[in-house]
Amino acid sequence: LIGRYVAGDSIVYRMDPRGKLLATILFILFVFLANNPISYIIVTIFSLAAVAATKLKPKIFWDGVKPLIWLILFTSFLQLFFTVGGTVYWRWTIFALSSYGITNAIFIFIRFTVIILISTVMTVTTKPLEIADAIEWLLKPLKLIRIPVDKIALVMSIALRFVPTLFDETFKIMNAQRSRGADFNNGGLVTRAKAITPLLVPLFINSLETAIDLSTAMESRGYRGDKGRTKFRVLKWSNVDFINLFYFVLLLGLLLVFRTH
Amino acid sequence: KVELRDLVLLGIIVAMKIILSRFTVGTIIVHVSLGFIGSVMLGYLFGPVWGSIGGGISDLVSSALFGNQGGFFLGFTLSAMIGPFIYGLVFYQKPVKIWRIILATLLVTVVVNIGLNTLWVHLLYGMDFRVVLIQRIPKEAITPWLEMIISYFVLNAISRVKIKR
Amino acid sequence: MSIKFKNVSYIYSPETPMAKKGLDNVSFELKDGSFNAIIGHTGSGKSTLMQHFNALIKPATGKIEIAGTTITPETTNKNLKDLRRHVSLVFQFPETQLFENTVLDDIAFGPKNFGYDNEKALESARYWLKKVGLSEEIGKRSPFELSGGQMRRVAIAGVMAYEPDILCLDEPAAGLDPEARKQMMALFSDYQKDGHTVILVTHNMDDVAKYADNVLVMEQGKLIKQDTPTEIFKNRKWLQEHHLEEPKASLFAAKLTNYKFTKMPLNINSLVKEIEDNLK
Amino acid sequence: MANDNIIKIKNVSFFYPESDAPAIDNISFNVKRGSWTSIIGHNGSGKSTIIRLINGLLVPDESGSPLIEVDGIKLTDDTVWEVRNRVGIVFQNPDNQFVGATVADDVAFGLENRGIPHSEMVKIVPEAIKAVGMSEYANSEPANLSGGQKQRVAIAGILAIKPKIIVLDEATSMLDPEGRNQILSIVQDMKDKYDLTVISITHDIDEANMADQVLVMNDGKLITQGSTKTVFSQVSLLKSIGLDVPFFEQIKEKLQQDAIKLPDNLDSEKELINYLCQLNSKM
Repeated sequence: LIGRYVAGDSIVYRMDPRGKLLATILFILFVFLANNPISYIIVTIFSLAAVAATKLKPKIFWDGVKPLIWLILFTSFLQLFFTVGGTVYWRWTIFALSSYGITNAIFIFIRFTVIILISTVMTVTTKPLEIADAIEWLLKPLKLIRIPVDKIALVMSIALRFVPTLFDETFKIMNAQRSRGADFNNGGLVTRAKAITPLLVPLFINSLETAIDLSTAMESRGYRGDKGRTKFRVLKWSNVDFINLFYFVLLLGLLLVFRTH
Repeated sequence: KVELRDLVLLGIIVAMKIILSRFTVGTIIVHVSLGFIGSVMLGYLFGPVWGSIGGGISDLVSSALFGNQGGFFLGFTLSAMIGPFIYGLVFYQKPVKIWRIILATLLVTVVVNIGLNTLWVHLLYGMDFRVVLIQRIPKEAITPWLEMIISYFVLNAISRVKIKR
Repeated sequence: MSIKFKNVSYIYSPETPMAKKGLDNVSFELKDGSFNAIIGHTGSGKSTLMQHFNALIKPATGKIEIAGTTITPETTNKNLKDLRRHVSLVFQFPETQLFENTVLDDIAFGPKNFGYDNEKALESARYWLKKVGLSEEIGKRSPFELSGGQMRRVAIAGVMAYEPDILCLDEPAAGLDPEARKQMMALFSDYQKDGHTVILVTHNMDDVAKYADNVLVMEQGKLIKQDTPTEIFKNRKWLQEHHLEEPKASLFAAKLTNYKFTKMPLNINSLVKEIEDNLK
Repeated sequence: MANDNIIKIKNVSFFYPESDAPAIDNISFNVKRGSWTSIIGHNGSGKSTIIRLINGLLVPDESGSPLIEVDGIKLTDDTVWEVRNRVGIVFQNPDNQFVGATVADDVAFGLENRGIPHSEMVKIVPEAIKAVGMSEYANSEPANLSGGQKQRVAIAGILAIKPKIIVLDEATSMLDPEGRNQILSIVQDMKDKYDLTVISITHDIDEANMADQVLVMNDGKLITQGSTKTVFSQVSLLKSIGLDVPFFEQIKEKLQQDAIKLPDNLDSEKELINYLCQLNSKM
């Protein structure tokens, strides 16, 4: 309905969301380390292996890359002319086409693609709810510096809960205003900017009412803050998660060995 | 008591920001994602502190739902926090004035959209800073003006809504 | 200039695993100036059907002729204003669509969009404010200060204020108390008698029996029956097979096992009269 | 037992801060343990306010020394959570009371708030979901449920905390007839099974007719109360404040207007039908 999660069954699906989130964040940081052809090949192999481990159709990943492909190509192309070094094939004022430029453009293309692939692996194999649980867990250390993590978690779960509901509401209000002759697609810029109000005010009022109703319902169901609360949903580490983390330690090791120092 | 209601409202406004960011307004040449309205509302309603927390949560939740362009890179989360922070500093508990709208929008454009976001892309993908700037500047030269107009209508509309009950 | 649906189908989320037929080869014709009811279960396609009337949803296949416009799968979102001026929709719980500073401005929003000048739009707004049973004083207030029932009236006035030829309503009286419900239904009935076409999506069979002269029954995206209320409610077995409710009067009549009814009573007055005839 | 009133309300009034007229105007009534009470009245008559006073979401005016007692506990700041343990409310809007991300999560919400250990929750939650016939939806998200199903989940969430009183605050008004009937039959079953006390706030006359006791509200005042028979036979009073009366009462009224004599003791649709059938066979 909303979101990128695709139902499936493979080792990646069975992993704990915390392990997957941690791995995704680490991977993005590790990619910073890649700086020569061998290290970029390692990174590419690792991310393709992760894609393969999901046992999902390649199309799902292609759908993740597709909307950005022109941006990636265009950016890589521009990059061609901004790197100077190695053999220079062509030069005009500040622009130059050099061998460094070409490798650099290819590196950027790879970075873009692997980062998108890895985050796609995360979002298609993990329910948003599980990702939110994992984020909450990652934020926990912030409690030490007195950041209200439990409140942040509450806000996060309510946001996640209400995205689909508000999405339907948005379309309903849009259609109601269209029926009354509102036009969201025509007219000058100011007219279009103004056309936001008939959509936004009802959404806002609706949000206020929902907040009142929901907080009333929560209180009458005994909610009194996070103190003394237990949790129904629990996450469990298992062997696959250790394998998963080991896999990323291996990646780190290989990158450290093979990158140019 | 009031606190719970405010937290719930914060969650719902964050959800609204995520939905708004899926819509754009404008013509083919100039268009702007409506997500910024969410940041304006967060700042206006909750101030710089809770507004920026809401902004950060909106980035995390929308990453959880859709995966983001930048993957799970905390730089963009920080960007998502600074926007509502600036709007919060300028708008929170103050009357809606045109100069405030111009000031806040320009600040967000320069600091977040041009400054931080260019920096993140530079860091994340290893691209030349100038390349990223060249791509961004044309868009960032036009959209703030459209955002100002929209912010004006939106802030006027929500500031006159009195919460009943 | 009747309303014609020819083999209209609609598919939700096409080309995905969740694809679902919203409408399945629906064809029918509605007469001008008639009062039509669309009944069926939640999820039967009633609301999907309704949104086709003013092209908020376009058919996947088939053709719709309505108010001088032809809607086909190729119809684009441009130039639909004229259609929507003549055919208007009131969604369930329409009070959620209010947004203006004052009640009067909100009612005038539609008329202004459809080309009324300011003066005329406000004049029409004042007229319909009164028609829906609200006082002039309320016109100056913020719609968000009103009670739920009053907000509902304002929202409905906002659609009637440009007098669409065809008025489609999705459960307009849901959640209202009985008195308000009666007034609301009487308003639509009067509107039809003034020469407009009314299309009512509802679960309330008493309203169907009382007001409609034509009933469409939807089930799983298909139109399974179109007839007068008398004919529809005559066949108790068929209704039960399709899990449809009956008007209170005919339900009551059915329990009077040793009574003979010349005609199935659909409202309380004819029920009482039939009982008295039996007792004579 | 003399003290068999599970709820006692005495001299309770309430003003909303910004309004000048009281939302609740000096109300007193009792609710018997294990009974079904309906509160009827048009929109804005104060029905929902009463419920919010009973579980301490609102606090009554000091003047007139009000008393609210639930299951023998006098409602004060200190006892409000104890009272809430005993009262479960199903609210009007199905979407706006669904807190959890899935059905099971939502049902667990009340248990989590009370610090129930995980090992117990995993037993209680499926049971409660099963009781409302939602087992196959245990992991569904609210966006994929109908309004009626969401309200069933709300009931499951209440059953999980084993309350003494279940309140339907216009809980069926946004549902279609099918959803409404399901909710009412579930509540009726649960009431019998767990000896619950039910309070239903409604303007659906058939729902009100399920009650042992009916309270009629108008402009914050309790204008009449009693059995369904005593209340619904006051046809003209109810009509004057814009309320419906059960269909069989309407038929009775019309038959009597047409000079057909009916005995006084026809208190239900069934009795009226039986009488009318007899009447016809005699002739």
